[in-house]
Amino acid sequence: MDAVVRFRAAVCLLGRFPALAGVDLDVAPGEIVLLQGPNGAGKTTLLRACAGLVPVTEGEATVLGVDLVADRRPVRPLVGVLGHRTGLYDDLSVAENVRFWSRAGRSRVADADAALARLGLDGRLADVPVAMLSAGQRRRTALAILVARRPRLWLLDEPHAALDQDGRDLVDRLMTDAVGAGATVLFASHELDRARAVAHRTVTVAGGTVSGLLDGAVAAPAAEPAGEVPVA
Amino acid sequence: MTTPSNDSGAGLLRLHPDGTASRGSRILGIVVLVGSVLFLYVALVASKPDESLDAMGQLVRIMYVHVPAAIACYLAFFVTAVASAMYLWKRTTGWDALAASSAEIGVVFTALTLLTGSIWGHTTWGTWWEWDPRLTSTALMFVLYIGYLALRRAIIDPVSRAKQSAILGIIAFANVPIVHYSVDWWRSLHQTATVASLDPQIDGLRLFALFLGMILAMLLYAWLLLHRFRLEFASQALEAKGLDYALQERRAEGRADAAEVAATAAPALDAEEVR
Amino acid sequence: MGTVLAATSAWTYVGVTYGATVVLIGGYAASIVHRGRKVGRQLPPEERKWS
Amino acid sequence: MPDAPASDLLPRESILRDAALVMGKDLRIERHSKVTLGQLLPFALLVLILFAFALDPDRRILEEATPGLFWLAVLFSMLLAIQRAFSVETADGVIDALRLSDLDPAGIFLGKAAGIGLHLLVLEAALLVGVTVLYGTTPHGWLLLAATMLTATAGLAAAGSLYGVLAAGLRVRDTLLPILMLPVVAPVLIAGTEAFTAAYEQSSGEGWRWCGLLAVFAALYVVIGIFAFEPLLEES
Repeated sequence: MDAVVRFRAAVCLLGRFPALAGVDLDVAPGEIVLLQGPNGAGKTTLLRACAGLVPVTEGEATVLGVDLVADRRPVRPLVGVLGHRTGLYDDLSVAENVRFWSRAGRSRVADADAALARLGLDGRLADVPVAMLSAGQRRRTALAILVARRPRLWLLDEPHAALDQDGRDLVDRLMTDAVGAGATVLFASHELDRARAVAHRTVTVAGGTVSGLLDGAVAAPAAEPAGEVPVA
Repeated sequence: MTTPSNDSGAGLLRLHPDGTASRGSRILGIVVLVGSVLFLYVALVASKPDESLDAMGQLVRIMYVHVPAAIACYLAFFVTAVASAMYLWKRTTGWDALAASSAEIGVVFTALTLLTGSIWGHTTWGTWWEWDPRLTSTALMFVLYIGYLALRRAIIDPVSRAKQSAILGIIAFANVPIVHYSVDWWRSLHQTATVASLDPQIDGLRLFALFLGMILAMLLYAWLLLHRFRLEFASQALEAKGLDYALQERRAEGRADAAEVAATAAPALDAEEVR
Repeated sequence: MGTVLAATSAWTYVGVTYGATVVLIGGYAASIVHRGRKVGRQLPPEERKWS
Repeated sequence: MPDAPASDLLPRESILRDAALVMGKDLRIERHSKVTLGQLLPFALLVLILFAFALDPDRRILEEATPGLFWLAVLFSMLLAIQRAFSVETADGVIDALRLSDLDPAGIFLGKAAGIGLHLLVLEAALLVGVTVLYGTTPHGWLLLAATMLTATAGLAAAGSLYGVLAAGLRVRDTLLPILMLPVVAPVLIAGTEAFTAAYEQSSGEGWRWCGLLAVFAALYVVIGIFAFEPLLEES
């Protein structure tokens, strides 16, 4: 089975800022890969690029067999994204949010209810409006939506943030269970010791560039910048 | 591409090195200037005032500017709509720059139409504004396209800006006939026949003046578009140029980060082996 | 007397109209050319497609 | 294997199912937050009262201008309803979730438009009572009134949903939306006012021709919206 994620010298622009300035990355099926690097290095943009939310303007980028440069939209239903922003409706309750986003994502209602139970949200919390939840509970709700979606590729941006101790253990279990069931996980984290414990491989993101190829894979020739002296 | 040989030709053809002028635009500019002089002569001097039934006298000369300006702004917004459609199809920045330039020129011509229409209203109805259907729908169009320009200013990402303003450029133009039709119909209910009688009897030199005004407006629009397009194209190129520079800077920053991470990561890796 | 007054006021209207036209269009044209030079100066010649 | 990747996703059903899902979500948000009933409705009635201050409450003027004032109040309430409808979608990364979901953008457009349309109809019903009570007018020609309200609301909701998503992602959306929308919906104000005047004065079939114009306007914007919504959602 070829790589789930295959980036070669990929460039992504946020407005006019080249958030990703040359990414070489492979992620094999069933892997849990950790992205580490300073703030602003491009970890979030890389995850969003894999989810087809950010256009890849140069280089090659294929996720789950979908060529993101040509048309990035078909990859979206196949991935599950957990970002800093939870994508929840503040006025709806936890259960209503999970049920709406599950039906919007074409997953079954049974999976939604199972996910709620799995994340410990099926009790008193189910009918609490999301606006009144703590950051940790909001993240659990977002995780429940992701779990209900049963995506083939998990894209998690600092999944441990705002969670308490058993919340973090739960995230690690979810990741290993998902991979055990055939999914693949790519996540960014700053809690390096915990993250390394669960990750199969660590890749460094620095200044929008990544070199995370599996041994044996060939990196694309580094795209030399035009070498033009910038006009003052 | 040979750099322009600046010293050739008469002084008139010497082009400013950095400007957006070119041989073509300079010639067109000269044609427009000569045309303007001719137009002013015919419109103000040669043509007779209107002595028909409800004679407007000299005031008919205002029409020689008002009507061409109105036509020019419709042309400008039509070009914006076509360029927007072409951008959505071809996705090249040239079409986006053309749409933006034509819209801005259209807004200027619309302002001129409203201004001359208002002066015209004051001479005949004594008020600075009259709910004449053409004037009213022009005013609505004016606000809508100012909104178009505001939308362009509000979006930073060049690709997103181009795509969203292209869609608005088409929808806005699709609205012009609707607004026009409903305003005409609205005023025809209330305003009896005052508007119809006001179109002065235009013939002879007066017709020629109006005709010359229209031609001149088209040429002027073309000349303005030529320069405004090049300005837009150049400033977008400048934005993109900053991009290559930012890309180099980003990669340099990347190398620095990688070195720093490698330095800190070394001890942590050893710890991992130990476990 | 009335017609003379009317005639002069008619000519003032016409004068104001044409004056406003020249000022508006002329001012706009000047601003475009000026901005064009300012931006053109920052762009190396080969980038400019028109000259 | 409960977590096996869902290769067997439910098939993508019709656009209308997605529209119903989105509208249901909007109505449920309204049920929880009560913004339309609790804030927009009082605002609409307040506008009627302010008109009375502005137009000197000797009933002759207010009575004559009732159709126009009614639709003016609807227009201002529409702007608030659209801004509310899309501020819900631009909060906390919801737009990304919408893109990631398998909802058909045309379905999202129709769902949002239907939601806005329903809210507008509620506001219009309240305003009709308002003008009747406050301005002492008695509505006639109920069929024409109802037809006008339905077609005009469809047009306003479709155009509102389209311009709402166009302005959604922008920092200046609150100030940009009015100048983009009001010139566009001016024909709805004209047609609505004329049709209502014909209904109130029980005059000839003139009102039905204006209703026809409203229907054309609504149809045009539903079609434009279905095609233009996806690229706009993508870029907002």
